[in-house]
Amino acid sequence: MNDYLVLMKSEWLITITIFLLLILKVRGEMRSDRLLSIAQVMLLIATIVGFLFNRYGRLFGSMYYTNPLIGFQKALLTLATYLISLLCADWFKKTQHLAEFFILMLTALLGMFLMISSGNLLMFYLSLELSTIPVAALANFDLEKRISSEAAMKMILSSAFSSGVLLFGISLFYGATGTISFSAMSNHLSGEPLQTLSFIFLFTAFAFKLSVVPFHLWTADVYEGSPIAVTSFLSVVSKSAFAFVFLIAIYKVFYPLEKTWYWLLVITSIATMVIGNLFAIRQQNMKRFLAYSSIAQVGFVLVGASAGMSSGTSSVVYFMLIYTFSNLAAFGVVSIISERSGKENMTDYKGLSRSNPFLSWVMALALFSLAGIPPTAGFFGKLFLLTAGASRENYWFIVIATLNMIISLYYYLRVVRSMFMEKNDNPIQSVAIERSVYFGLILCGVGIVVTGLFSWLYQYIVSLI
Amino acid sequence: MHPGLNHLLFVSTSLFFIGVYGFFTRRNLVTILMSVELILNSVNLNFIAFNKYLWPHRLDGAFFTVFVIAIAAAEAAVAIAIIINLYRSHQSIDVEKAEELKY
Amino acid sequence: MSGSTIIFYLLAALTLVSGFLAVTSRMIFRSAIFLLFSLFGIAGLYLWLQYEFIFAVQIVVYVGGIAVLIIFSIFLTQKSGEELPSQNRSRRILSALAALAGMLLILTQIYQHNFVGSTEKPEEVSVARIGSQMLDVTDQGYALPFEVVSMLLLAAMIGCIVIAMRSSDKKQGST
Amino acid sequence: MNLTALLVIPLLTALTILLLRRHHLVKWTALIGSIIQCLLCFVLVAAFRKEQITSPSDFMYFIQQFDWLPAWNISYKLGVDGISIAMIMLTAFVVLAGVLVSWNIEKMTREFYFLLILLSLGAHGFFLSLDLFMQFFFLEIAVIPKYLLIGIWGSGKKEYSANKLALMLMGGSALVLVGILALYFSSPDKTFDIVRLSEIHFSTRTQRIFFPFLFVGFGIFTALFPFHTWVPDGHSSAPTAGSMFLAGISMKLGSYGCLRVATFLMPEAARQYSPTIIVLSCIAILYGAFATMMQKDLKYMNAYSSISHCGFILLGIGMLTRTAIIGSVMQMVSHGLMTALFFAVIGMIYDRTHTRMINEMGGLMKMMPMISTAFFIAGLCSLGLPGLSGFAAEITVFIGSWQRTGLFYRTATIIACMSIVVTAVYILRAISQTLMGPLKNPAFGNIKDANWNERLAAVVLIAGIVLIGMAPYWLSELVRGGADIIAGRLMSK
Amino acid sequence: MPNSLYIACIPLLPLVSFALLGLFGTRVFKNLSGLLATVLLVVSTILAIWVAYNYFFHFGQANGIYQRIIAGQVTWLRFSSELSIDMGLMLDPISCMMIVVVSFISLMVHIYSLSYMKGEERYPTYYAFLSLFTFSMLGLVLSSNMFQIYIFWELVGVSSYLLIGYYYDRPGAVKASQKAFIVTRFADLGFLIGILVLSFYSNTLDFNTLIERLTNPASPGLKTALASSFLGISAITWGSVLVFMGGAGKSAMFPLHIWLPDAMEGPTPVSALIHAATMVVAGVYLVARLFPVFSISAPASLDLVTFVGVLSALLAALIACTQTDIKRVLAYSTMSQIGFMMFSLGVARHGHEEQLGYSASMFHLFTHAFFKALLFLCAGIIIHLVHSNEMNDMGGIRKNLPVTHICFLIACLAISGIPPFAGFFSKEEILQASWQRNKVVFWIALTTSGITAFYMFRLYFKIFWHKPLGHQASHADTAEGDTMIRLPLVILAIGSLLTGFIPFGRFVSADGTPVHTDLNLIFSVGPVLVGLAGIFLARWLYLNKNDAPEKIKNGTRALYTAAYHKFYIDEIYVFITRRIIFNLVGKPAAWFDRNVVDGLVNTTGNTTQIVSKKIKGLQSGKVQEYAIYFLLGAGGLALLFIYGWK
Repeated sequence: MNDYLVLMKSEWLITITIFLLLILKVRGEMRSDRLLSIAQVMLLIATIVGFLFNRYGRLFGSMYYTNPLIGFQKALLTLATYLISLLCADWFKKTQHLAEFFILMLTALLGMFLMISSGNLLMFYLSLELSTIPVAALANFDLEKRISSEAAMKMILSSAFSSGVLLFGISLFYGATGTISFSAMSNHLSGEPLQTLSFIFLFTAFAFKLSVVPFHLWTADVYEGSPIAVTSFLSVVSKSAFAFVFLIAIYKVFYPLEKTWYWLLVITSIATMVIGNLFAIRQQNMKRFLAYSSIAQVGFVLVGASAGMSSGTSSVVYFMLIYTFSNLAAFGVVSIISERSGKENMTDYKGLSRSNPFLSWVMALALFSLAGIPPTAGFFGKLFLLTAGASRENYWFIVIATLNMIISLYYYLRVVRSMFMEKNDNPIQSVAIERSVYFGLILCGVGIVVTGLFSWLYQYIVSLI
Repeated sequence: MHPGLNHLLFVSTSLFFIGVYGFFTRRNLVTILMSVELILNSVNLNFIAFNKYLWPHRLDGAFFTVFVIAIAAAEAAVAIAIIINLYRSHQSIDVEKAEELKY
Repeated sequence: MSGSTIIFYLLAALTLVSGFLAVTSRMIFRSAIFLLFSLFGIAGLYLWLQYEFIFAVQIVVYVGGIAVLIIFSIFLTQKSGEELPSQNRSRRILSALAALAGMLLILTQIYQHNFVGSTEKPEEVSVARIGSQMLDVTDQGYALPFEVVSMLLLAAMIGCIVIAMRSSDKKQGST
Repeated sequence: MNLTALLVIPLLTALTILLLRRHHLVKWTALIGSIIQCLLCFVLVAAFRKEQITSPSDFMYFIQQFDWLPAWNISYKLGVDGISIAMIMLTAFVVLAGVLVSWNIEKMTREFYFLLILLSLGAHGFFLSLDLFMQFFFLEIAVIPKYLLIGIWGSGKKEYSANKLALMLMGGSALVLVGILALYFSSPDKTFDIVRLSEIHFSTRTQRIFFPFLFVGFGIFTALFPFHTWVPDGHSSAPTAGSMFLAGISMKLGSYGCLRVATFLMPEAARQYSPTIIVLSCIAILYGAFATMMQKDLKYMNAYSSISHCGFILLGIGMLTRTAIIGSVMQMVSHGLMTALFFAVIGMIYDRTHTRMINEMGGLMKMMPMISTAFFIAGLCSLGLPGLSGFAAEITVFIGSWQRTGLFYRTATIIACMSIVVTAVYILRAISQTLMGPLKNPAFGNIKDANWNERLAAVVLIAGIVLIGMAPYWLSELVRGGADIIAGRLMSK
Repeated sequence: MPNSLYIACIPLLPLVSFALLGLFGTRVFKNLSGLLATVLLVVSTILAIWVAYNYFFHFGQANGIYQRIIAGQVTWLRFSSELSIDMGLMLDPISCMMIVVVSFISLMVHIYSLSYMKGEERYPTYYAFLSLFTFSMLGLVLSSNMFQIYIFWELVGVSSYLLIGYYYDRPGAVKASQKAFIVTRFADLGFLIGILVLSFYSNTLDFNTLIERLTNPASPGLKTALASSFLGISAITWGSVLVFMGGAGKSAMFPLHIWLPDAMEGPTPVSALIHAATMVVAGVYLVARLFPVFSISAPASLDLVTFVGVLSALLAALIACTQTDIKRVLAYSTMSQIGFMMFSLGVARHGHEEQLGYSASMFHLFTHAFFKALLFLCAGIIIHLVHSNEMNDMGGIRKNLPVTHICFLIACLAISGIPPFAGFFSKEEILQASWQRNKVVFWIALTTSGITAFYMFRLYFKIFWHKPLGHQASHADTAEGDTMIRLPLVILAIGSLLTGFIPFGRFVSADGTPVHTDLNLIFSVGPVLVGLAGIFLARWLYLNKNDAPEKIKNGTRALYTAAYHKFYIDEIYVFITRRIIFNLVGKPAAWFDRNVVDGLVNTTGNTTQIVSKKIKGLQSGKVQEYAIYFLLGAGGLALLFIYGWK
């Protein structure tokens, strides 16, 4: 029984939080900032606890299993959610449905926990839906905005379609192998065409969630239309969780199909980087811009993932951690600006460095990290991905990836340029930054700088594998 | 010829692509949702068929079906809520009317 | 041709034809009804395969729940009797081609594949057994998925409430 | 001597600057930091000479090593030889001068100095590190501050230039990265350590494929033809200190990399590609010089002349003889100092006249003899006047190049030599049109000569130029040891 | 042998004065600058004379042969174990002769300038540059190393540049300085490559070793150098010719002479020092320095030297006849005289019998320094008086400038080769040497010396006689100034009178052994007569104003016009530089860079943008299309991996 408590500690904490919020909500009249701080505190606790006492274990007849790395990843996801709860405080305070929002978001988080711990396809599918459907509802939480419901609609339909394809793939797998358990399945994989087919169907589900080209098309629309907290959640937490599961899937379950997935990764990764970059180049809306940038980032993640077990896992997990800090910092700034001034366009950011130097520098730092510029952590993250990818000695692939890095630098610099170098007759006024937001941004900034330079973190991840 | 696995698979696959076709071509959001239901049903049929004909020693397929049905219900509920909300803001549930987000 | 074969073909035909009509009919209400038929057809197939429990779930959840929900939402959002606008032709052709191609691909793969089933003794399918497995936490138990689904349903419910029941004091309309 | 100190000083300076609020404190911090760094460099030279006596044939001196990322075999490894010491000295000098020249920056002073010192940190780190990964890290550190310096404090079409510079340099470093990774994975024990890598003989195929990556990648930093177009735009748009840094140090990062990484680690490929390198650098030398002749903007002129001068560096590397390599390193130092001085002077002139167009000036010598003298010295150094550093460096390259026998190499050397005439043409043209002749614009009649800070900056750089020019012996002997090892490896197989 | 420190002081003292004046001149020394420089130079000169005296009479000889002595050497830059630039002091007959000439003439100019340049705004700078020049020139002549000579060669060039452009606000001066530098730089390119060639085969840069290795037929370097050829010419000849190119540039030999007349834009004392007496003979000195290599290993290159020398002498003389700017006339005459020195070297050969030309050339160099410097210094005084360089603005000023007049006359007689003036002796030897070797050269030389006499006296008569003094100056005016100005004139005039009697051949010869130069009176009759003829022709034409010159001018229209326009050589150069280098090379290069290379970079960027715009339709906003892409993507990948990826 102790196992159920310790191994599932993250899940328990999140569930408790969900129900706590639910009860508080049902009992009524609690001020939303109180609710928010409760949620923040609970998330902080969950984060801290998440990093501790991680060990191996299987529960529910191997449907659930965990190990230190999985525990670590869960803690990272919680951390990201915690950061979101800090950074988007402006928006949270405005919304009427704060408790519901957190309930849904935490449910999705719970879904992700279960997903990365899942031991068979059923659990995987269920938790995938658990992590998707609430988010689709969340996307609609800007109830007054047309684009919010459009985004939610696009998301739920796309994901329904995607899960249809996924299910079809799972059913074929089931037919071909007679099992839905991961550990049993890998013994049955032989690379027959039907298995390849079903693997590709399965892959599309990951690809869809990770926004891999050509399964990415929902991403930008949903990111743009959703409330910024949801966008952050989708682009950071959800992506990170799915990337992680994807790694487990290809390394542990589908390892026999290595030849297939390697080339699948190469192809889709190139497509993703190229298309993501090409679209990002011409975006004006910051959220949309970050959406495409995150698509392109996924391309790089796939480069790292193509490496294989040890270096692939470590580099991807490490990168996702850095990506969390960087992307959240960027989204945090966008969120403040958009909540306070209603402006989301890149042209509005012109001259931002004059009126809001702090925000501008945080933004610049975040973008540099996303672009992979030292000494920010993004440099290390990206470099390890590329190094891992290069371990296959397939260098033209790396060349393409690095070329794409340059394109991506171009558009990240575009933002920096408008903030620092261009003049604006009607600049965004100096905005007041809330304490929690400030704290969140500082946390992200420190994360961006420190994660890279201090190597023990990476070493720690390596040691977990 | 007694119908076997292949027949059932034919039915399910056809149903799947009928759903897909519907998903691609219907303009009304509710009908798109209906297509999704068809897709999910076809998958369920697959599971049951495989369970029955190939792997009857365990009930994995059947359980999968049960859970898929449950998920489908939840998904449909959320989808319909979103559709209704969309209807409120757009005064229409034509999918082509909700194309503000693009490029 | 045995009776069971005939029943199978009838059920299959019902499922496919009404499914096809459900996605092509221009009248939305009819569409919904065809969907219902198609779902019935599927349920029938479950019964034909002797999965009574699944049959029951299918009838309860789909026919009793989802279909009603859909019809309900049609009432909410549509004036009945109105013809649905049709999708442009090129899209229809493209979709049909894509769907056909996909079907061809999958069917080819399925038929080329040599399915090898298990030779073990089949497990009996009784409601009691399903019930006990559902709440079991051991190797064959499905307690965790069960809990997951319940969480999901809870979340879906909350989500639906927030989204669909927009507080009435707010001005309706678009921004 | 603990080499980490050379990194700690700029780092501390940068961090201190970040914490300070008052502008003049920032300036003084930067100045003091760079002076300390300069002094430290002298200490380093002294220690090096002493060490060299006791163990004359070491590859690297004062090696320091800690594990940084054991998972990838990445270590924090520092070490110097004569070549890197020369480059470090150069960096310290140019940064000191740059800090002095920028004394009057009003806009975002703190950020400006922070970035400037960050740049110097990058350069120092690059020259010090013996681990390819670390080197790459520092190489990239030096890119973005440049972008910001140009974009925020620059002039002209600064956004375009800044972008172009950042993208092209990142492109270069992307190629470098691929090359480095290839070396890493081709090495039997998966190492980034230059010392270890230099003991490995890579297969011919590996060398042939990846040498261009490294060489072109670093070459972009050094304005290798035809990847040089960032140079004119970048230099001309940058603020004075930025241009000084760009031309003075940043371009040397590339050439140092070409030498230390590309050529040294892949000697076989270097021999194979030597004709290509030579052709490209000859084109750069002459073509750059001719293009310079037609420039109307002083900064453009100097930028193009940098292309031409950096051609000598690459030519020296491409010729692969020991003397040529020594010459090439000397040219790095010399060009660094000279071009920094040039840009500093151009900046001073611009501050006073608010124009950089050559044809709008004239007769400025009367108003500002001090600045004019500095201009003269920079110009004369540029055209290779004996007694100033340019001459010794170029001559060494020529002599070294001439040691490669064969019509092709001879022709290349002669072509390179021809540039001394063209250089004379454009330098004299610039001098005569800006400084000499009658005063063209009466508004320039009451401009003032250099301030104390400008004067000091010029003196620092001129001291370097004259010191090397008068006694090139110590510089050539300083780098000889390192060059010997590189050349030995090039000749060995 | 004197302590090498003393020898080193000869060039270093001017360097000290340059450094002092350059750093503190305008602040500290101001009007004392001249005095400081002069005093230091006096010491230097005394040292030089003392060293030279000691060399010639005490320690220079071993077994009756003058040796090349390295008095001191410091490594300046090392290329390899063999090749290094060593800064050294080499004493041999010609370097000893040169240090005397340079320091002495320089001293004269220093003294002259004390009052001549007084009141100039940049007086300290002037002396600083002058000191720099003196240092460089002394360093040049004392060089023991091939590269050392190149280094000082360049320094001399730059100090010449600085001094020509001394009046930097005069556009003409600026242009001239630029031209001088660039043309000589072009020549130095040849010199540099020549050094590379020679040093490669000899594997040394040291003069002694180099000459030894490249003249000894047994040495491997020479063998390979002779064996390897390019365009059918042996490497050693190429090397020599290229080195000569450098010399020709500095010595203003055809066709690299175009800078010299323009260089007269500089202050007149500078012209006297640099562009008449010392720097311009550096080319001759260079050839003399490497004479063994030229004559033993690459005799063909000496033929080139002869040819260029003769041609320059003749052309310059012809041009000089038509010029009206007195400094330009003097400049062309300088060029012509250097031509004499050059071909004299060219007709000489290493070896006891045939080395007369060598000694003659050096002798002429020596004497020429005196009378040409004198001419220029006189011209300076004249110009001060008339405030013009134009011959036509002058006339009849002998009353105003009595001392100058006498001095000028002496110098003219010297240059015309009239005994017993110095020029007579040296020119006589040259003619003798060429007579011995090549009759064609002799006849041309003879003609040229006649023309020389003619244009010099044309100058003399037009300045001092010809017509009464114009309105520029009244009779009472005298510009001769104080003793400081007159003193150098007198000293130099005495020099022009007496130096001819030095038995030069005894001291200076190609191989160090004395050369006996019997003054062959019978042989001398012809040249002297020719000279006198020239003088009388000039007297006939220019003593008084008449229309004879006009008639002659019209009679020889084509030749006159061509000569007047300096045979259009300047125009050819302008054509080449402007049209070809600037328009056909420079502009296209700049254009190519901005449009093609840069254009490619920009195109890459733009293409990306365009592609990005083109594919935006992919994201149409229609969720169903997204699903179609989804299915197609999945299907495509499936097909690829099932059928395409075996």
